[in-house]
Amino acid sequence: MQSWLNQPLTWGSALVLFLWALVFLFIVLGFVTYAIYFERKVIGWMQLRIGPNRVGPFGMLQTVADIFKLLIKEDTIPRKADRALFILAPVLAYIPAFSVLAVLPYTQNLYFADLNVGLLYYVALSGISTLAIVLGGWASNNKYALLGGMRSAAQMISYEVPLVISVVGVILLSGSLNLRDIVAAQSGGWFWDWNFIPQIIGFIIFIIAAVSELNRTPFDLPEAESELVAGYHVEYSGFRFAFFMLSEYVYVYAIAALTTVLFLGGWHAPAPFLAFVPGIIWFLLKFAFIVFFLFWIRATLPRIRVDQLMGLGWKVLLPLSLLNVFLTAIYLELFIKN
Amino acid sequence: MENYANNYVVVAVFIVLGILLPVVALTVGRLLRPNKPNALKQTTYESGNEPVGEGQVRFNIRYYLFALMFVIFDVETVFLYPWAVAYNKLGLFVLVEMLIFAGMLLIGLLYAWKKKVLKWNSV
Amino acid sequence: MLPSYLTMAAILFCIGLYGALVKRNAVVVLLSLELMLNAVNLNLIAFSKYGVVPSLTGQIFSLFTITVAAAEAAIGVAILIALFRMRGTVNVDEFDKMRR
Amino acid sequence: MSILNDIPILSFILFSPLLGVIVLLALPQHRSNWLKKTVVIATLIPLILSFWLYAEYDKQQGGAAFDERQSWAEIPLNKETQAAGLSEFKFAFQYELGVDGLSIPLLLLTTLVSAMASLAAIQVKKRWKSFFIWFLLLEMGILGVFLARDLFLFFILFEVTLIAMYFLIGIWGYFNRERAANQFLIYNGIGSAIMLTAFVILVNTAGFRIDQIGDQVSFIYSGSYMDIFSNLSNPEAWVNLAPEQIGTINPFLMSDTMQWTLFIMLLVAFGIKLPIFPFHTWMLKVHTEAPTSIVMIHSGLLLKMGAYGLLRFGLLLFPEQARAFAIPLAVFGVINLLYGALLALRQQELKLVLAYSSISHMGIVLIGLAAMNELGLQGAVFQLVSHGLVSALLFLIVGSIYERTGTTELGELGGLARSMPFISGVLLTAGLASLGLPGLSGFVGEFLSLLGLFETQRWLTAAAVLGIILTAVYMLRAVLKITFGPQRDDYAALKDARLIEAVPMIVLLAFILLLGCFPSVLTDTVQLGMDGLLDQLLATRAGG
Amino acid sequence: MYEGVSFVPLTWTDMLYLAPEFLLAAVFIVLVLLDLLLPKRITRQTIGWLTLAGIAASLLLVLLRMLDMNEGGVSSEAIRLLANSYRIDDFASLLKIVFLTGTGLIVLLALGSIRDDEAITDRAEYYYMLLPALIGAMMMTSSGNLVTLYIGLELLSLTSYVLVGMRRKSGLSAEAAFKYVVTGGISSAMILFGMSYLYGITGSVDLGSIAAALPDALVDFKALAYVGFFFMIAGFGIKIAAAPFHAWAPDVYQGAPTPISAFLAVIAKGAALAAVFRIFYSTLLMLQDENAIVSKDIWLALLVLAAAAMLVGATAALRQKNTKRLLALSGVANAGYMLVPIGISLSVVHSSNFSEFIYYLIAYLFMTIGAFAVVSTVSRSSGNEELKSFAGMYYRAPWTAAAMVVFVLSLSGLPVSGGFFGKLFILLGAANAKAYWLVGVIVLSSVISYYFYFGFVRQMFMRSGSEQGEIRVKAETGIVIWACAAATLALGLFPGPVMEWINAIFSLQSDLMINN
Repeated sequence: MQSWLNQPLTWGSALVLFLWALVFLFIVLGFVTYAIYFERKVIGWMQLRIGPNRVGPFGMLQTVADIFKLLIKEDTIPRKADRALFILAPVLAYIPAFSVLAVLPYTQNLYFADLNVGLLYYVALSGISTLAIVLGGWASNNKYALLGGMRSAAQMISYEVPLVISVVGVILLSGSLNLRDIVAAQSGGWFWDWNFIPQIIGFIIFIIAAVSELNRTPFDLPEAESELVAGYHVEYSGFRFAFFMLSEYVYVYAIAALTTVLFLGGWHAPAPFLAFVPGIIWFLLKFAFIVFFLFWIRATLPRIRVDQLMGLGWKVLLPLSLLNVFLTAIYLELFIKN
Repeated sequence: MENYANNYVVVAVFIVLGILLPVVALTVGRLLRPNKPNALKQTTYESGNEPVGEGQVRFNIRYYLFALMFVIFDVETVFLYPWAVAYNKLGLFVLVEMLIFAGMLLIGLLYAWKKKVLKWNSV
Repeated sequence: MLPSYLTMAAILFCIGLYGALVKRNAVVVLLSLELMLNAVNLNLIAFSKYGVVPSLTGQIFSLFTITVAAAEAAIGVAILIALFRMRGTVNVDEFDKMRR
Repeated sequence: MSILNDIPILSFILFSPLLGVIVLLALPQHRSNWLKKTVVIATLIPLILSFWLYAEYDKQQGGAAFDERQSWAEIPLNKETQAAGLSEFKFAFQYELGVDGLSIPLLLLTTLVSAMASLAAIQVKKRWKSFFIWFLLLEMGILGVFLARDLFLFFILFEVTLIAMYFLIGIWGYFNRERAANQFLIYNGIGSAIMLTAFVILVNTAGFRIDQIGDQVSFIYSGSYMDIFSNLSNPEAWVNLAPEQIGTINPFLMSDTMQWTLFIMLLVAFGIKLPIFPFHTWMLKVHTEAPTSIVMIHSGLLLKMGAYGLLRFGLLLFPEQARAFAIPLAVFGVINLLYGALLALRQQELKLVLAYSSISHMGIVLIGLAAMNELGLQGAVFQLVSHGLVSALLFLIVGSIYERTGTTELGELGGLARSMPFISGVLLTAGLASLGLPGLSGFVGEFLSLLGLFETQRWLTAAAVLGIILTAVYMLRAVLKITFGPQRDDYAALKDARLIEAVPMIVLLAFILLLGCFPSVLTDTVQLGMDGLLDQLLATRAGG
Repeated sequence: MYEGVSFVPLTWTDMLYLAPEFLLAAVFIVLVLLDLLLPKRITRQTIGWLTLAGIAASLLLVLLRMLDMNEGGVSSEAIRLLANSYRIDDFASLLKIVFLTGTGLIVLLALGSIRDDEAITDRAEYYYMLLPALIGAMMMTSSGNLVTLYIGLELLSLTSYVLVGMRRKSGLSAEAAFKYVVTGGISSAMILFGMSYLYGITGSVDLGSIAAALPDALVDFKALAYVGFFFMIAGFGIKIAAAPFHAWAPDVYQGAPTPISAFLAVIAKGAALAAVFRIFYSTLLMLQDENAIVSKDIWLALLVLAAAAMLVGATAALRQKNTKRLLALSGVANAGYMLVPIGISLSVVHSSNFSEFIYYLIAYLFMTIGAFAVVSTVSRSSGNEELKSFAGMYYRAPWTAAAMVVFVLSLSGLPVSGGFFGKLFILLGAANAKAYWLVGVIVLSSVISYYFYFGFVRQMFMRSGSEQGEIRVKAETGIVIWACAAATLALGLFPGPVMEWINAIFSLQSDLMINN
C-alpha cells in the first residue's frame, strides 16, 4: 500500500485505487450483512432463542433475503415531507460512515490512506452523520420523527464531546494523530503496553460514548420503538430505510476498528511469544471481540432514561475525560519527559 | 512521503464511492420496486390515526442549550488536539496554560450545572 | 491557486454579508455571520499555504477565529432564545420595539 | 505708575463677580435680602476697581497697559524637534489680560451698567439665588471679553456670556422665553463657531512667537493677541528674525485669500452679535422676552461685544481688507440704520421700538467704523458707550412701566406723566439722548460717525442722515405717546419710581449728561487707543 | 515550506508584567465561583463591591508599573511579551488607566441603580461580567499583534453582548442584544477579513513585521492592501459607532441597562479607537515615497469617516426624544471627534495626536458616564427614559441638575469644561495639519449639537414636569455624578497639568510605534 501511495499519481493507479476501494466496499457490505445475522443469532442465544434459522443453512441467508426484500419494496415518500431533504438524508448518513473507513489501518502495511490527521479526520467526518439524522427527522414532517431526530442530535453531540476528549490521552501518549503512529506507539510487545490499561479511564469513556454515538442500546433513545415508534426513520421505507441501517452498521465496523487501533494495540500480539501470528489475525480477533461486545451489551442492558443519559454525558463523562487528559499530561510531565 | 497528497486521493475515492453506492442502489431499487402511490399511503404516520396539526412541532428549547454547550466544548478540542500532539516537545508551561484553559471551561460547565441547564425536564 | 481561493472567500463573504443584512429569519442571520467568518478562515489558510510569504501563523489565526466564531454563535443563539421566549418569533422584521 | 502695576488688578476686576458667586452659593436660598445685598456689592467692587483703573491709566501715553500673563496649558507639537533644531516647539494656552484705550471705556461701561442692572435685578420674582449667580457670571464674561488679550481666553469668556444669557432668558424671561433662548443660542452659537474657526486658523498661521536665547530657539504658537497683531502688521519681520532652523517648520504667512476669508468670517461672527441686518431676528426676541435687568445688559453691553470684536479683530488685524471693504460696510451700516428706524416707526410695542432702535443705532456704529478715519472710529466707540448707557436706561424705564401697568403696548399706554412724573421725565430725557439731542451723549457719537463718513462716502452719509431724522420721529412718537396724551383711568393711581429704581436712573442719566457735555473724557482715551490702527489705515491708504 | 515559529513561553517576570490583567481574571473567576456557591440569602451587592475592589487593585498595579517605567520622567522602552505580541508601554498604560477608571465608575453606577431594575435577574453577573470585557479592552490597547488584538476585541465584544442582554425580563434588552450581536458579528468579520488580507500580503500578523514588509508588498498587491485597510476601517467603524456604521448604537444603548450603555459608549468605543490608533500608526506611518499615497488615502478615509460621524451624529440626535438614544448619537459624534487626531496623521509641525486623543477620551469618559448616571437617576424616578422626564428637575434635584449642566456644557464643547478643551485641542491639531475643512466640520457639528444638548437644560430649568417631589439620588450614583462633574470641571479649568503629564511620559517612538 505504502509503495503505491508513494508513486506519482496517474490515471492508471487512480483506477487501481478505485477498484481496491470497491473491493473493500463489498467487504464492508458483507460484514454488515453477517454482522446483522450474528447480532440476531447472538442475542437469540443469549435470550435462549434460536434466532434466524430458515433462509439458507442456519439461516445464513436471512439478511440477504431482507436486503432483497427492502430493495424491491415500494418506497413511499409522505406527501407532506420535504422531498429533497427527505431523499438526501439517508445518503448523507451513509457517506461519512463509509468515508471514515479510509483512514483505518489494519496492519503495518494494510491500509488505505495514511493521513497525519487521521484521528481528526475520523472525528470530523463522523460528526456529519448527526446532521443526516436531524435532517431525516425534520424532512419527514412527522412528530415522532422530529422528536427522534432532535433527541438523537442532542445525544450524539452530548457524547461526541467526551468521545473526542477521551482520545486526547491516547494522542498525548503517542504524540501523533496518525492512526498508524498511534498503533506503533503501543508496540511494547505485551498487552499491558496497549493503551487500554494506561488509558483505562479514557478507554471506558470511549466505549460508553461510542455506544451512545452508535445509537445502540442502552443509548438507543432516538429510535426507542416503545416511545417514538422508530424515531427519525419512522417515515422511511424500502432502500432508504436500509441506508440508515447500513450506515449504523458501518459505524459499528468503524468504531470497532478504531477502538482496536486506539486502545487495543491494533495488530500487535498480546505477548512477544505470540508475535509469530500475523498481525491481521490479531487485529481481526480484537475487532471481532469489540463487535461481539456491542451485541452483548445490547442483549444485556435496558434502555436508560433521557435525563440519565444527558446527566451521564455532561456531568460524569465530560469532567472525567478532562481529568483523564490532565492525569495523562501530568504523568508524562513527571515520568516520561526529560 | 513525497506524494502525501495521494492519501487524499484515497479519501476522495472513498467519498466518491460513498456517494455512488446510494445512487446506484436507489436507482436499481427504483427499477425493481413497484410504485403505486395513493393518498392514504402518503399520509404521515401517527400510530394509525389521522395526523393532528403540524408535523414540525415546536420542540423543547433545551435542545438549543445543549447545542450551545456542544459548540463550546467541541471547539475546546480544536485546541486540545494540537496541544496533545505537540505536548512532548513543549515545556511545563503549556500544561499550566491548558489547565487554565480547561479550568475556565469547567467553570463554564459548573455554571451551566448550577443554572440548571443540564437538567432535562421531560420532552 | 491563490486567486481562486481568494475569490471563493470573497464570494462567501459577500453572501454572508448579504444574508446578515437582508435575511429575515434570525437564525439565518446568525448562520450568515458564520459564513463570513468562514470566508475569513479560507482566506487565512489560503494565504498561509500559497501566500507571498507562507507561514503557519495564518492557520493558527484561523484556529482562534474558529473558537471565537463558536463563542459568538453560542452567545448569538442564547440571546436569540431569550428573545424568542419574549416575542415568540425569530423574524428579524418584528424586532422593532425600539422607538425611532 | 502706581500700586496698580504691582497687583493683578485686571484679574481682580475679572474675578470679583466670581467672588460674589461663591458667597451666593454659600448663602441659603430663602435669605433673599442677603442675596440681594451680595449681588449689588459684587457688582460694585468691579465698578470701583475699574474707575480706579481708569484714573490710573496713563491717558497721555495710551496703548496697552496692566498686562497680565500666565501659562495655562501647553502641548508640545513635535517632541522630536531636535531634527528641526528647536529647543521648544509647542502650543501654549495662556491666560493674558490687558487694557488699552479701546477697552477701558467699554470696561467702565460694563461695570457701570452691570451695577445699575443689579439694582434692577433684585426685583426679579423667582429663583433669586440662581438668577444672581448667572447674572454675576454674565458680568464676568463681559468683563473678560473686554479684558482678554488671548484669543482663546476671549472665546471662553465670550461663550460664558452665551451660556449665562441662555439661562437668564430661558428661565426668567416672559412668555415666549424658551424660543427666545433657543434662537439666541443657535444664532450666537453659529456666530461663535465661526469665530472659533477663524481664531483657530488665525492662531495656526499668525499666532506664533520665536524666542531666541543663545542657541536655544523656541517656537511657540499661542493665541496671544499681541503676537498675532505684530505678525500680521509686519509680516516680513519674523522672516528676518527667524533663525535658520525654522525653515523646516515653515509657518506660512497668510495668503491674500486666507486673509479675506478670515476677515469675512470675523465680520459674520461679530456681525451676528452686533447685529448686522440679516442676522438680527434673534435680538428682537431677546429684547422682548428677557427680564429687565438682562435686557439692560444685553442691549447695553452684549451688543457692544460684537462691535468691539469687529473693531479689535476685524479692523485692527486686517486693516487692508477693512479698507477695501469700507463701502460695503458703510452700506450695511446705512441699511441697519434705515431698516431699524423704519421698522421702529411701525411698531406698536415699546420694547420692539427700542429693539429696532438698537439695530438702528448699531448701524451708526457700523457707519463710524466704515469711515476708517479718526473721527469715524471715535464716533463709533463713543456711540457704543452712549448707546450702552441710553438703552440700559430706556429698558430700565420700560421695566418699571411694565411692572406698574403690566403692558408695553403703545396703544394701551398714555398720559403716564401725570401719575409718574419722575419716570416720564427720565424717559423723555433718555429718548432725547437716543435721538441725538445735542448736549446729551447720543449726539456726539452720531455726529462724529457721520462726520467721519462724510469725509469718505458723501452719498451714503446723506442717506444716513435721513435715518437720523427717522430716529427722531419714531422715538418722539413712542415717548410722547406714553408720557402725554390721554391717560387711562386705572393708571392714575400708579406710583412713581421707588428709590431703588431712581438711583440707577439718575446715575445713568448723569453719565449721559456728562458724556454729552464733556465728550473729551472719552474721546481722549479712545483716540490714544486707536493710534496704532489709524497709523495702519493711513499707511494702507497711502500705499494703495 | 513554513518558516520556523519559535515558541516563547511566559516567564515569571512576564507574569508580573501582566499582573493587572491576571488579577482581573482571577477576581473574575473567584467571583463566578462565589456567585455559584454562595447561598441565595447573601446579597449580590457584595460581589459588586468586590468587583470594584478588583478594578481598583488592578488600577493600582497599572499605575505602579507606569511609574516604574517612567522613572525620572524618562520614557523607557516598551516591555515586550510573547514575541512582541503583547506590549506594555505608555500608550497602553494610559488607556488602561482610562478604562479602569471608567469601568470603576460604571460598577459604582451599577451598584447604585441595580436594585430598582426589576428586569435584571442575574445580579452578580451584571458586575463580574464587566471584568472580562475590561480585560479585553486592556488587551486591545496592549496588543502588538493582530491575533492578540482580535482576541481582545472579541473578549470585549462577546461579554458586551451578554451585558446588553442582561435585563432578562425586558424584551427591549434582548432585542438590543441581538442587534448588537449581529452588527458586532458583521464588524468582527469585516475586521478579520481586512486583517486576513494584511496577513496575506505581508505574511505576518505582527504589527512591526507588517510595517516592515508592507512597502515591498505594496509593489505588487496595492489593491489587496487597500481592500484590507478599508475593510478594517469599516469594521472598526461599526465598533466605534462612526457614521455611516452607527445605526445599531441608539437601539443598543436604549435596550441595554444604563450603566452598560455607558460602558459601551466609553470603554468599548475607546478600546476600538485605541486599536485603530495602534494598527494604523504602526503599519502606515513608515510608508514613504510612492507608497505614501496609500497611507494618505487611508488617513483621508478615516477623516471622512470622522466627518460623517460628527455631522450625522449631531443631526440625527436633533430628533431624539429618548435620552439614551440621544446620548448614543452624541457618542457617534464624539467618536468622530476622537477619530480626528487619529486621521490627521503626523507631520513635522504636528505630532501631538495622542495627547489630543487621550485628553478628549478622558473628558469624554467623565462627561458621558456622568450624563448616563444622571439619566439613570432620573429614569428611575420617572419610570421612563424620555427627555421629558427631566422636566422640572431644577425643583426636584437642584444639585443633580447643576451637575447635568456641567455635563451638557462639556458635551457640547462649551467652556469651562473638559469637553471644551478636548475639542479645542483636537481643533488646533486639525488646523495645524492644515485640515481646515475638518475644522469647519467639527465646529459646525458642535453648533448643531448645542440644540439637542441644551434640550436637557430646557427641560430641567425651563419646564415644570408632571411629577413633583424630590428625586432621591442613591449614594453610589451620587458619588459617580459628583466625581464626574468635578473631574469635568477640573479638566476645563486646569487642562495644563494633565496635558503636560501626558506629554511628558508619552513618546511616539517607544510608546506607539511597533518595530522589531
